[in-house]
Amino acid sequence: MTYILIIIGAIFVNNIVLSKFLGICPFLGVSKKISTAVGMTGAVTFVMTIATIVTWLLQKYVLLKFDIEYLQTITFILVIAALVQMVEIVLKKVSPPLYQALGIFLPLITTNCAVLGVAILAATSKDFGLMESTVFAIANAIGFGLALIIFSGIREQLEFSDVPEYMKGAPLALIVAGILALAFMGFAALA
Amino acid sequence: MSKLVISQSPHLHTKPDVKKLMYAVIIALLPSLALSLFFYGVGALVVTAVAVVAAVVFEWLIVKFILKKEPTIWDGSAIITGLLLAFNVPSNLPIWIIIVGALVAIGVGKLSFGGLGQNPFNPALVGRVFLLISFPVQMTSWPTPLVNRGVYIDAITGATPLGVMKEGLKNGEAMSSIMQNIPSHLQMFYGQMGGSLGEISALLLILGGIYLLFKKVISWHIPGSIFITVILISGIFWLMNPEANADPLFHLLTGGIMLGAIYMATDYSTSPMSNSGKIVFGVGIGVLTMVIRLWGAYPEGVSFAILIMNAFVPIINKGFKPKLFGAKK
Amino acid sequence: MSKLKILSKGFIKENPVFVMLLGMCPALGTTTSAENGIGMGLATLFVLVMSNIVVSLVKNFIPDKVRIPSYIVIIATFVTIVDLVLHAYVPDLYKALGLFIPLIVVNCVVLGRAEAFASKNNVLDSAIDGLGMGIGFTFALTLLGAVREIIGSGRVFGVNLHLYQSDGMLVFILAPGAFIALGFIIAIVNKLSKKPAQ
Amino acid sequence: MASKMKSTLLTMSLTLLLITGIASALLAYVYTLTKDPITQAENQKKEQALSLVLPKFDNSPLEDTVKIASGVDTLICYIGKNNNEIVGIAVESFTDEGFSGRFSVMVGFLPDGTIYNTMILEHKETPGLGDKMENEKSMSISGSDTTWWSKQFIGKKPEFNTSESDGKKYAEPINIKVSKDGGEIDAITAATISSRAYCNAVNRACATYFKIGELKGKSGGKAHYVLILFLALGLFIFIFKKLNK
Amino acid sequence: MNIILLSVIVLGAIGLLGGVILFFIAQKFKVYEDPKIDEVEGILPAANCGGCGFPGCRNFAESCVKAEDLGTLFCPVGGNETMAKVASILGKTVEAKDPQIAVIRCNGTPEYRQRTTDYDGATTCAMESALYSGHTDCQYGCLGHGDCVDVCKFDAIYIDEKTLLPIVSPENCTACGACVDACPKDIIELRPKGKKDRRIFVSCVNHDRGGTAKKSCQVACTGCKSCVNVCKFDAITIDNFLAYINPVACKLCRACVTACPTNAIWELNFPPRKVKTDEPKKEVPKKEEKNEVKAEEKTIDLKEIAKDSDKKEE
Amino acid sequence: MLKTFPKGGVHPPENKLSADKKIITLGIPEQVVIPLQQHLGAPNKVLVDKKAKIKVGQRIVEAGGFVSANVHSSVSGTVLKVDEMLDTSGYKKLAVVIKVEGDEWEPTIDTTPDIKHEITLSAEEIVKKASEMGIVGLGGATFPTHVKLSIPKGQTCEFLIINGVECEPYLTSDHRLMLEHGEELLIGTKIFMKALNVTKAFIGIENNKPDAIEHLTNLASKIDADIEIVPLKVQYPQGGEKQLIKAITGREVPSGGLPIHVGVVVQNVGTTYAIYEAVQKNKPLIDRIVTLTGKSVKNPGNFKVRIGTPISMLIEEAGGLPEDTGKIINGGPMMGKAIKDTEIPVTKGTSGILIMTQAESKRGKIMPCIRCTKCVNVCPQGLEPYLLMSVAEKQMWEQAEKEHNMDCIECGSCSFICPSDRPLLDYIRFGKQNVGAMIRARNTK
Ligand SMILES: Cc1cc2nc3c(=O)[nH]c(=O)nc-3n(C[C@H](O)[C@H](O)[C@H](O)COP(=O)(O)O)c2cc1C
Ligand SMILES: Cc1cc2nc3c(=O)[nH]c(=O)nc-3n(C[C@H](O)[C@H](O)[C@H](O)COP(=O)(O)O)c2cc1C
Ligand SMILES: Cc1cc2nc3c(=O)[nH]c(=O)nc-3n(C[C@H](O)[C@H](O)[C@H](O)COP(=O)(O)O)c2cc1C
Ligand SMILES: Cc1cc2nc3c(=O)[nH]c(=O)nc-3n(C[C@H](O)[C@H](O)[C@H](O)CO)c2cc1C
Ligand code: SF4
Ligand code: SF4
Ligand code: SF4
Ligand code: SF4
Ligand code: FES
Repeated sequence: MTYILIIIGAIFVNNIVLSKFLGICPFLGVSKKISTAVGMTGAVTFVMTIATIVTWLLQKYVLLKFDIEYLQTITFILVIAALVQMVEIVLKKVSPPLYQALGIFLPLITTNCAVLGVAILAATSKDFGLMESTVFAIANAIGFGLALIIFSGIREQLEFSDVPEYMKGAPLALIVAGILALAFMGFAALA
Repeated sequence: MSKLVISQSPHLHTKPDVKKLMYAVIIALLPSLALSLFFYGVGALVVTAVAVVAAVVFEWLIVKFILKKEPTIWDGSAIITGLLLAFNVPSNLPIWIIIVGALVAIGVGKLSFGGLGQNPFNPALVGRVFLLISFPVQMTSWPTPLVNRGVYIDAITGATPLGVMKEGLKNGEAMSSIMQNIPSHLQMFYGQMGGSLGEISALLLILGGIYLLFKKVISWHIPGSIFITVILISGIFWLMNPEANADPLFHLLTGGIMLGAIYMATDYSTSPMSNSGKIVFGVGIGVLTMVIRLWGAYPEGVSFAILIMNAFVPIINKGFKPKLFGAKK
Repeated sequence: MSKLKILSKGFIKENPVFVMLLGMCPALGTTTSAENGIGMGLATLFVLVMSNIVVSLVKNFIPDKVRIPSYIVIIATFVTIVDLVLHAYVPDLYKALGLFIPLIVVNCVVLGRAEAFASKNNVLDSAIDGLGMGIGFTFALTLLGAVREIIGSGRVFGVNLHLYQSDGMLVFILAPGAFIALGFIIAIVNKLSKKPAQ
Repeated sequence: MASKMKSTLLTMSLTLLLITGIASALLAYVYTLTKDPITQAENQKKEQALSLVLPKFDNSPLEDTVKIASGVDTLICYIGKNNNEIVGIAVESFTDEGFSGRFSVMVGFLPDGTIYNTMILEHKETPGLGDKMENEKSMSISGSDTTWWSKQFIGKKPEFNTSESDGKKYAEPINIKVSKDGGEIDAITAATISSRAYCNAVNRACATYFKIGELKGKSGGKAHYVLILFLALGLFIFIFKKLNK
Repeated sequence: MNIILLSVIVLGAIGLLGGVILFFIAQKFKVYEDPKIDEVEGILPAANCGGCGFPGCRNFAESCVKAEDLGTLFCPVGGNETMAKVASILGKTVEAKDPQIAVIRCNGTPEYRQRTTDYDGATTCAMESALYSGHTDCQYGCLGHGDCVDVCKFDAIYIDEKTLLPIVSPENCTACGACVDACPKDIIELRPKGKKDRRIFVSCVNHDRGGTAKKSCQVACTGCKSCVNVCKFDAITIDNFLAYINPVACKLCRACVTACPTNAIWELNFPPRKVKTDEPKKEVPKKEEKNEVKAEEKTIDLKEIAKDSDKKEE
Repeated sequence: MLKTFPKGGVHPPENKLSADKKIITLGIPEQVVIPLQQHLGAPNKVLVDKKAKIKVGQRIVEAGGFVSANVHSSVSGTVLKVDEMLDTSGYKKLAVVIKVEGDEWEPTIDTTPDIKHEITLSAEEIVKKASEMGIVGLGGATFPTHVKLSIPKGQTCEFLIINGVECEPYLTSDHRLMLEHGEELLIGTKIFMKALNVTKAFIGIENNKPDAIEHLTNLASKIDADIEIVPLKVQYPQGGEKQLIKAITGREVPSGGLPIHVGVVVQNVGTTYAIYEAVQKNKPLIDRIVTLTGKSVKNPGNFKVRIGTPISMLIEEAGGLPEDTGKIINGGPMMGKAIKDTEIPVTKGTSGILIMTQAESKRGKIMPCIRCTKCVNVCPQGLEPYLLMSVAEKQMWEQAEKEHNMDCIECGSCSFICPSDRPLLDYIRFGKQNVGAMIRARNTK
């Protein structure tokens, strides 16, 4: 598998949010402003990449070695939780503005299924070595970011429009996501 | 003397209102519609009529009974949505599917967002792509022009030139042999080929486009940049290997490029505000269309390309502003 | 709060999917049919109840800083149990739910309830809360699954309703339909739940 | 101290240790309980497939396998026997040319090389489109009813055009192709991609199957030997399992 | 058994490792934050209304913790109770402040104040007043588009349909002052709630000379000094043809209310007077010419409406 | 190709109904109301008391600072009162009310009709004169002219541009002035050139006034100064000074900058005539030319009016207030201000009075923005009006500032063109006020 295919596949064809349904909570929650969306993308990229690398190593050198693959879920999530908390602590110190902007959503990365989902997908894929997994993780993070940023742009614009009362917020966000998913189906079979 | 009115300047306003702009678009589309009626017969008539009526009726019902606002059907935008939806489907599409398409276009694509001008995605295309993915069989069987004009659903069908090409290339055929199964460029130019009922005649669509340009309803930026991008990309591939790639003119004349570029990418609500933004938007549509045509699963990608670029419009609007007078360099 | 209230609030008023917008991923990803919806709902319900019980049991012994990791381990344990059991005894459902079973771990509903309710209430209330939320979640998933299945293929729970002559509206089985269907369901829930207040 | 533990290094690590310890112990216990049912469940589908694509057999082909390399791929072949006589060989084949993702098919051959039957093991094609080639509903795998699609393959005998085989990964039979490509198989409407992919997987199986034939021809005795060995092994395992229960 | 042991060891090791690493990172990247900030923030009403003059409750909490003394800091929403709690956390003292409430100082209903032009523009007070003095001849009066209503976070103010003037509901108003800032005509004032919620104030801000004022609005304060003359407590001053009642000096004797010839002075929450019991609190403008009788009749309903709304306030 | 500014602009129907009506000198009213503040800048001090007797041209209000302007009495008579009177701002402001008695002028003023060609005053004296005589810009902004003539240190003026564009529909006062007082105008131009120490001046005139272009070109050729008449394309807002400078010199006044930053000073033709009168005839700014027009007006025309004359008198002169009047506008239809009452006085800034019928005064129904980009395309300042409006509606002032709403010149092209009849400029103004206040608060901090 070439890296290009992994990248195109993860970003466009099987976009993690729009076609795999992972990470919907932050997608709906942190997408009201472009600036926070960008911050969130950064945080997710960071956590997702490191988490995938660590869990891949864990899977290969511990779980598979001792034949205790069934502990996958629990070890992976532990690793991710610890990572997120680390990022949170470090960010609070290093960049307080970013910390404030991401606010409650940093801990939410723990409960962002995208991170765990990608880690599991990468670790269980037969064709992925460490390098492929890393690329896969980054590409998925970019796919997540792309969806999130496009989406936040649309939501910022919708702020100015006269949306029907009951459609405000989540319903409309979901419909926009639906139409986006519809549009992204055009990429079918590209990779 | 009654009470004086006090309001802010300016105290003058232009005549052309929203309605006039919309009706100009409808007028520009009429020649193409007439040609479709000639080529496809009753099918085109039924499909267009159903789409337009359904779009207008849904708009009226939803605005009146669900949104509880003043009905807005006479501004003409729903008519355009219906018309363009019809233009984007084969002329043998069953009535109930068209009605579903109109409901999705108006209900999901437009009124969910608050109606005229608020929708980020082109309603007609939302309806069209929704149908394409829901009913791939019905949406991809194209009646052959000039045959069986009296028949609606059971018209004889064939493939579009793009479909023939994609199929042929997949089987490793050479371009020159594929071209024998495809109408000549001249036929494609005036519109005798398989396809959605309104997209076939480049000639009439361009004429309508010139009318709109002349009336200042649209500007050249979006269609122009789409055409140039498509020509450039297809040209490069064609020059590299003319046996495995179609020529630029073929790409320009087939499929929905003309309809999409002139009438759908230019939709006000869903395109960027600045001229530079419009050009970026057009280039994006051109590139995505060609990517899907060359490598994707679908033979044609204009609809998807426009929808995807619609999604980028708010970001384009942020990044590409008109040049500020006296901007500091 | 009466036990009944704790139990019933998750159904509509604080429905995790429709109102609190939590656990959207499984809600969208596993509801290609009503059956799958129920399956996912029940799996989550089990995890919710069990983890709520355990969290409220051990809440006092856990230092604050490792609260979240500890809760996650507890939840992950139950998720893995569900995973193993489904794999062993209901392999078809296991296949259909796929990745989303391990992802129950990160379902915001589960951790959310552990954090917001179980870590502050007694065991019985926590169990009831988990049950209520779980039922609400299951209800939401089943409803969404049923809607998608009916519109998408004209069937529900494997019964052909003969809505369509041939195929249904494929979109609803696919990703875009999931989003759109859930969007409209939430809009309707909004409308219904806000009416009496006015 | 009354309600909450203080966060010190000691309490923190101790709590985590304790919780993970208990959790893992519990899990390991559940795992041991479910281990066998899981393998059984895993094999169930293959067993079903084998009984569909092979004529009646009395051995356990799951334990009676050979791995055959054909071109770049190595496929597993399951050997079905009745009264110790080979009644058919099932090849577990796959393709990556489906609409989305990998797509694996079990193809059963009679000893004379005609296809006995085919069955999909796993696919990710679009529900409602690509999955029509499977039985009406993807979930219920009841071996009996076969769709018109897979019926098309029954009794086909792959015909090779030997001159064309070079340059490809494996030799492609010329008749097992969708009619659009000049073969004898009618594609499913609007799912030509999936139909092609299916044919592709079957083709790969054919190529592999005929490799077995070649092997046989070259060193038949040894192969026989191997087969007997496998048989013995299978029997051994079978008895062992029975006893264990 | 083996697998159980193995699992315990592996997972335990991961857990332990994670815990230790986290602990050290937490130590290394520690950010000191006064825990009192969180404590104070917890007490505050979390309305984030800005009534205290800070962008949000947390900022206010920070300043409270930093401040030497709490003299200048006050959360109008939480009131004295909250400030007392804040003070006790911080070990500081606060003085109790008189609870305040917003009052509307315009009395000009459409009947008293004719519309003289048609305003055709955005229906916000700020935009109308930026364009011109307003659609009546009183350039000080309420424009009635409800900018004050829009900014109130507590649903404490609404526009009465008949009088087209805003009304404050005392049970909701927190005296955050948002409406005071929002009103382009400076009509709204924060005044002490008064004993038993009783308040007397001049419901007009018209600075025009008496005649001009009266011409533009029948119930305008003309600066005639009648009230000053009857007030025994020197609570009323007149500046620029407009009377102002100092709420501290005012002893709520109500003498001025009856003395005002244009009924510009309002009393709220008083029991009905003995003499003119059921009559509304003020007479209709007395010095009207005969042909204005119709207006008087209308006036009476209006008074009742005004009274009703007073009741609503209670 | 005629010169014009590069981007945006509209072309509303010109309706120059009074273009060939000669300037008529209007009689003196019985009472005048002279507002204290008739300029942009610091507030003034009154110099006269109630009952004071005054002459025409007597200074009655003193400038309250450097950026401020004196006001002189336009009539002779007795001061009735100094009181708050409604003026064109729509608010009551302090004004001197004078009862007219006779027409007795200050003796220093040269009231003869002769044209005085020789410029005897030095540059400094000219500036001082402009300040003394209360000259302010008559092109609309009423900015004190002496301030504009005092070039700050470190900056030099290279060109003078006289603004004879008069791009507002209906208005013709500048047009008539150029035709009837061309000679004085050129002398005024020379005075400005002397004061600013420049050798090159342009007079920009829109191409819809070919008679004025021809007339002035003729006169200029006979004069010993480098004054070039530049015909310009008819395009609103050609008269906006930034647009005019760009059209004539190709220079772009930087965002937030002044014309002098590109070495240009712009003066209106009315101001130029006023400076001629001030410098050569010692006459303060006490009257001006006002166009009274409107489709329903019986005799639209151009009138020379004393400052302080009630508008009602002008209206009477033009045939009375039409029955179906819906709106009275002080100024042109694009930038003018609707007024509340016909008793409002003519001030230095009144270039025209436009009377609109009820049908014309109604604004269209506001529809949602259809994002047609017309407003963006017509904005001469390169702004995005639709966005500025939305941002102002949501009161997002920081973002409004970021979107450069302070660069809006309030030309109204956007509101004019909008097919959805959106009140774009209303909201942009609102935004400018708030952002302006925000900036001021920030600067004083
Ligand atoms: C959402 C979606 C899913 C699709 N899934 C499949 C599929 O599973 N299998 C397939 O062969 N083609 C699939 N297609 C591809 C189209 O149906 C394509 O037009 C078709 O394969 C071409 O076949 P035809 O030549 O029979 O029309 C899918 C298309 C869409 C839009
Ligand atoms: C705040 C302010 C300061 C100004 N300062 C100067 C100045 O220092 N020098 C100058 O020549 N003009 C100055 N001007 C005048 C402007 O250049 C311009 O001529 C005036 O605002 C009228 O232009 P308008 O009618 O296009 O708005 C100033 C204007 C304003 C509003
Ligand atoms: C949109 C707009 C249009 C203007 N049109 C004219 C005009 O037609 N004629 C004119 O003399 N000034 C016009 N002005 C005023 C000029 O910008 C500038 O203030 C004036 O020419 C400076 O001269 P003054 O100080 O003598 O008034 C306009 C201003 C704006 C903002
Ligand atoms: C130039 C022009 C192009 C338009 N194109 C479309 C279109 O492609 N699809 C559509 O639904 N409506 C179109 N409309 C109508 C209208 O703008 C559309 O329904 C809006 O998106 C509704 O908000 C068009 C209108 C104009 C003026
Ligand atoms: S009425 Fe005014 S002071 Fe009272 S709460 Fe509302 S905004 Fe604040
Ligand atoms: S009180 Fe002020 S803000 Fe409120 S409606 Fe009246 S004018 Fe507007
Ligand atoms: S935004 Fe300002 S400068 Fe631009 S067109 Fe509108 S009024 Fe003119
Ligand atoms: S001109 Fe009007 S409708 Fe068009 S973009 Fe501007 S505001 Fe919107
Ligand atoms: S359920 Fe997926 S992110 Fe919340």
